Amino acid sequence: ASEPERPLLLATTTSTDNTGLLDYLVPRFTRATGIKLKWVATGTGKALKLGERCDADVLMVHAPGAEKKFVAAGFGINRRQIMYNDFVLVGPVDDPAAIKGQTICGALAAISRQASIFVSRGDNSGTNKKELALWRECVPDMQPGRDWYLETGQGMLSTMSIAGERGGYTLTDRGTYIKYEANNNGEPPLVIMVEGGPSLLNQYSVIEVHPSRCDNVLNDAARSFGDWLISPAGQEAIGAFRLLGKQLFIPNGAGK
Amino acid sequence: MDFLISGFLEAIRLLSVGDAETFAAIFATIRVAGLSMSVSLLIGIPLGYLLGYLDFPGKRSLRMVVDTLLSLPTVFIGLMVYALLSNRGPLGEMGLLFTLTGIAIGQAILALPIIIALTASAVESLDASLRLTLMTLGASPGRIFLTSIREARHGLLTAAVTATGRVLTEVGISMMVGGNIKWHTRTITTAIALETNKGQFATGIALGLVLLALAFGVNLSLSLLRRRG
Amino acid sequence: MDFLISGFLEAIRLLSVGDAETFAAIFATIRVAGLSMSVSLLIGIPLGYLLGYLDFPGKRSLRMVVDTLLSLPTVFIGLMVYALLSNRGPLGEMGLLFTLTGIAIGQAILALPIIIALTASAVESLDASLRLTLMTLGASPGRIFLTSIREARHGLLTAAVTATGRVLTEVGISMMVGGNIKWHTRTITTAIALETNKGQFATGIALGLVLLALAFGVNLSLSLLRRRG
Amino acid sequence: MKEILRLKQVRHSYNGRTVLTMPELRIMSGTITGLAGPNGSGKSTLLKIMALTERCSSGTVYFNGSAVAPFDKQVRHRLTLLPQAPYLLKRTVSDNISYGLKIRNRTEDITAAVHGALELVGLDASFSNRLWFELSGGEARRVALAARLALKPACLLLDEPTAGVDMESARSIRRAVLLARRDWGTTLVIASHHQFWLNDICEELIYLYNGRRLRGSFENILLGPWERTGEGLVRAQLADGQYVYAAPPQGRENAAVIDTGGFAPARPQKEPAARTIRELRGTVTGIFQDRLQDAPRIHVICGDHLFVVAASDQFLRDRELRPGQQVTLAYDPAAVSWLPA
Amino acid sequence: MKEILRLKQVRHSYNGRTVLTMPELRIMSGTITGLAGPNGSGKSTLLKIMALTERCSSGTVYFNGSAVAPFDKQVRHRLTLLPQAPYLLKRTVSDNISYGLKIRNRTEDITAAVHGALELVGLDASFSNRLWFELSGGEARRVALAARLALKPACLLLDEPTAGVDMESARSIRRAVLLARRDWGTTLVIASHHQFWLNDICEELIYLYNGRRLRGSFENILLGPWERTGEGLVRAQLADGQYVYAAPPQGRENAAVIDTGGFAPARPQKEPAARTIRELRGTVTGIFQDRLQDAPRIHVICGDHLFVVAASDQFLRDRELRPGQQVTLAYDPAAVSWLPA
Ligand SMILES: Nc1ncnc2c1ncn2[C@@H]1O[C@H](COP(=O)(O)OP(=O)(O)OP(=O)(O)O)[C@@H](O)[C@H]1O
Ligand SMILES: Nc1ncnc2c1ncn2[C@@H]1O[C@H](COP(=O)(O)OP(=O)(O)OP(=O)(O)O)[C@@H](O)[C@H]1O
Ligand SMILES: [Mg+2]
Ligand SMILES: [Mg+2]
Repeated sequence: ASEPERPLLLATTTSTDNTGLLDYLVPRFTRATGIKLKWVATGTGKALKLGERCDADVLMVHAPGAEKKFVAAGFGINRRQIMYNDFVLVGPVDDPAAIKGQTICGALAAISRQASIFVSRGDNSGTNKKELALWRECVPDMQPGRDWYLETGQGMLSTMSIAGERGGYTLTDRGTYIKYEANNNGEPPLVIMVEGGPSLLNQYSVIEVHPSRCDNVLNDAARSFGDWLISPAGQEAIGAFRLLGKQLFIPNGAGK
Repeated sequence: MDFLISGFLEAIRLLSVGDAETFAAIFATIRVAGLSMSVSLLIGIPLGYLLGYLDFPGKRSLRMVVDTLLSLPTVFIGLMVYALLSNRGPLGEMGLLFTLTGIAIGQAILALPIIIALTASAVESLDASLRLTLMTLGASPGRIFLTSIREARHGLLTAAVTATGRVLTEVGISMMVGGNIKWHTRTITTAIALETNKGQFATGIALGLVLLALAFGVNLSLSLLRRRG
Repeated sequence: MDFLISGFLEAIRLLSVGDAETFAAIFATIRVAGLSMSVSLLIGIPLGYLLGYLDFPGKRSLRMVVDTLLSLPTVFIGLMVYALLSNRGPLGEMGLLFTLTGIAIGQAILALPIIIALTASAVESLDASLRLTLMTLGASPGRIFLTSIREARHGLLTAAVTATGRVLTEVGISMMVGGNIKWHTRTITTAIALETNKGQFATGIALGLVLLALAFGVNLSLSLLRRRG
Repeated sequence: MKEILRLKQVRHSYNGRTVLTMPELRIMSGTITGLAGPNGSGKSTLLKIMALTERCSSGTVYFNGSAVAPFDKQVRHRLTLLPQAPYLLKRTVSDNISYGLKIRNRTEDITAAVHGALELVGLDASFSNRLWFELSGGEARRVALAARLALKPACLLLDEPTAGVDMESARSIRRAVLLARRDWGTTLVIASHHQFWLNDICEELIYLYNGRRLRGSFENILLGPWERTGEGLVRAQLADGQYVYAAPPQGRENAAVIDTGGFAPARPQKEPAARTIRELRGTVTGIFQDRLQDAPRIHVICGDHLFVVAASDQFLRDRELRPGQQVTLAYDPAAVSWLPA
Repeated sequence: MKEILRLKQVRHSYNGRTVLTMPELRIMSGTITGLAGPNGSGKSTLLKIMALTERCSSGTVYFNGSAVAPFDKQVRHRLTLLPQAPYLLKRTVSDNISYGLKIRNRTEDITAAVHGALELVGLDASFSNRLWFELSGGEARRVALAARLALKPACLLLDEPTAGVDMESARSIRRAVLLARRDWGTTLVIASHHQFWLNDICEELIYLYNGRRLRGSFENILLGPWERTGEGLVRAQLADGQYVYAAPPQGRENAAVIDTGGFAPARPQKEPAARTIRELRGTVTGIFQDRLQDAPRIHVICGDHLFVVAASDQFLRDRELRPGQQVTLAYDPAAVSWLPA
């Protein structure tokens, strides 16, 4: 491959940036391949939009449905799964809807039945999409009431603090929750209510922006980034990443 | 450029169809900006007048402090007001977090330095003989204030318009203190930020145009006021 | 309130230790604000002067348009500049997306209405006999411009300070056009937004204080200028 | 003698109110022209139009024979006006005086020029470092005048140069004006309410009234209110109860004027006056030489109205005349003329 | 007669430069006091201190016997000043005139009060709807004066009320001032450079020079430059080459004054003049009645300097005197006095 004249540009979701994963991975990638990389961390929706408009070379996102559409529309190629973590349902310590330990569907049903406050990100992010899918699956006839179903349109941490202040439940990825816990000095107003189970998996993938649509993109380097992520070295690095001593992402690259 | 055009069409649609979410955001914006501007004008004009009118030691330094406060980042103000109003904060009892009133407090803090600095500047640019003339006509200090303000009305209007622009377009405070909660504390700017983050650029543009239309309405009314005065 | 205090301590630490990331953001902020302010002053002062000085039909409407543009939301400007600079946009070839120059273009658009409106207002509040006096002394229209600007220097300084405050504190444009890329286009405000998003409120406060310190430095230099003039 | 300034068919209005109507006006090079008339008669407006700082609503201004407009490059550096309310730049006195010189790139020896100009208006060189607000009213006015004199203009228009200026300085200004004309060939047009000062200095006097030029003398204007008398005359009462009579106006004119030459000493009572002749009693307050006409004038107060009376042969023969004395003036009401409304 | 205003040990300085030193000044109720003196002599400063719009650097101002300070409620509505450069509010003429009335809650029949005040300064009632900028210089000044007259103040201080005002209106203002004193008992202090107008109206004249009050006459000030002569005198040259002689000053004084009464007609040449007596030749330009002294004055121009000469018996005996005539004045250089520097 010819030496790229500019750094590779990655558009990614805030969670990979906020947790520090990229700060950890990117130097290793550069060391391994000699490719320099810059990233823009935004919501999944905007990251996909940047890819669609040829303003990024490669994407790292976690919204499988939207990703498939993106690829199907011809905006991207070579979508590859790289890792996952999981979602947890968190809520106030006093658990007003008494959902602790229930299945995810039971918990959501209880919340909607009792109109306990539920705080949604409402921002089309991967987490938001997951949450909406869960509601559709578990409570198909759910009518989001204006008083108990709050949409914040903000990032995960802000959404959690709003839930904390309001005494509501919310769905979050585990990584962000660990940060939240740490930010609150180990005494968080919200604690984990529901966790585990296949329906709470949070899958991250890498997608290359379609080189024939966008002649300016650095597809070779983008390909190398994806290759490295699913290579044993990359996968091992992901598995070794720790936030506050806890593992956040489970590598499952080269899966498909 | 595609999304600019579709944004424009979308703006017309949102306003003509009377889109409920949009109008909720418009009303929230008007209420919160109205509140914050009233408070900051009420406090800022007298303070700005004193800063421009009086001569006292340390005036120059005070002026510089005000000028520096023009650079208060909104997120910073948002954080401070959040710290005050949060359940764990000193004013948590009042339950103002995630309310329009809470946002207005932050916005008033944002607008205040603008009003003070521009009022002081407008008062300073008044003719030096105005004060002498009013004193000779028997005006009390309070009356001199009122009349000077009226003589400086064009400058003050500019101050108000500038501060209104600042308040209408700020995002940080509304996000942080208001929480951007749909139907409750979502203002036009937080909605724009959300839509943009979602990648809905056209809707973001549309909402931006809605905000500009709102600002135009405000300025139209102020301009009629200016014509009268 | 705890994070306010720790934020303050953190600010001192960041500045004294010479934290590399913080200083990168400070330099980015200075470069981009310097560029955008130079451009907007260079364009805005003459335009504002003409708006305040000339009498022409439609002046009032033009004034209102400028006033309305004071309410241009930063995200909106960000979107528009993005549309221009994006690889899919008309100026994509120039490769200005995710660069400081790109941000500066957007910030200049943000500052321009402020400079124009406040310059016009400062020029209007000049003594009516100034123009007559300069004409009688043989000044050309260009010279009248230069001298009027100098006579209105206090008002113009306020305009510059206000616009600088706006530019230093904006987030929307820097985020959208700059991309908040660490070491490259991360400015103090986008860093604050990021830290706040991460829940690192103390760091957010610290960076806010850093920005205020920067603004104070700018105003201190301007104030020395004001003293001289 | 060349014509330096000419106005042709000039009219000027503010918001539709016409305040100046000047079908023709010529100013000859090297002359000193006075401009007199009551407040609001259009003196300042006329000067501003001649100085090309205001564009007249209609008509043409010629400078050295060619039609000119505001900012005309030809004129800009040769003609200057001292406005009625001049503005001082927010700088030092010296900066104010040298401003025009710097514009003209006459930057050699600015200090000497500034000191010279200050001296012309009777101010000490120490004033040059004062700031604009560190001046008394009259000092500020004199600084503004100095800024014009420093330019040594070909044409200098002065709008009340002596208002608020002390007597000694008014004399300095007179000297400066005469010097400018002598040494630089400057043409001057000067508006002033200081009748003495103005008559003393100018060679021609233009009298404005309601925006129009009047010919003849104008010192004795009577404003009414007028009432009709049985004899087909109108009359206005003075403060001491006496009446001034006049033949009725043709239209709606309200202001009448008695020519300074229209008075004579009243005949001794035994000689019956012609039926038409009327008399006024008053006190002489002064006798002085009118420099412009080079003839003596007598000031007589009747009631509290001051009449200026040309000291005709008959009057001069009456050598008893001295200030404080009572006199009786005779005039013909038919000779009273009316001013355009 | 009660004392209404009193200044005691008043000094005022701007940035350390002392511009007024007034150990004692009393204004009696119901009097009209004139304030004269060259530009920068401190007239406006004195008026501003008396009007309590400026706090004097040291000393005390008493109003009706009690020490007062700016914004004193007692005084605020009873005393008013017409500043030298009054400001018109950006409203109509009527709003400007009624402003003070509204402050005082005298809101009954504002229109009549406005029209009355306009009439006092010789302006038509139609002016009341004009905007502040739709006025000529003299009209604006008269509006500002009307705004003060409308208040019917107990004490009215006027700083050059007639500057830029036409002669007819200056007479209206004189009438208005006299009426204010007669009808409202107003006490007046008036600064003016219109010597005639001022002498005509005031009962006492305070003459300021370099911030100090001078006693005696002051019309004939000579500014130098002075040079020493062999005879132990100093002399200053006039424009026509003549010299004025004086005994040398004690200190560094620069301005000398010859009393109006210090001149006599020169003796016929055959009679040798006393060794000390010097002579000046000049032209009589006028003979006037000085209202304040109620005595005649002769104006004589020597070079371009105007001397005001008290018409003593000797002068009056010389009945030949009339304007345009040459005269020779005699004076004693030892009697020339020096003004404080
Ligand atoms: N800007 C203006 N707008 C409207 N009317 C004006 C304006 N300036 C002057 N006028 C009017 O025009 C007329 C002439 O004014 P001008 O200033 O020429 O008079 P003037 O002879 O100079 O008087 P003065 O002796 O008081 O200076 C007056 O009636 C005045 O009221
Ligand atoms: N604001 C000021 N700052 C500094 N010096 C001043 C200020 N105002 C006046 N002066 C000075 O104070 C002295 C007295 O000024 P003042 O205005 O009292 O004089 P005046 O007698 O009214 O003169 P005029 O006849 O010119 O009006 C002058 O030397 C003047 O230069
Ligand atoms: Mg005039
Ligand atoms: Mg004065």
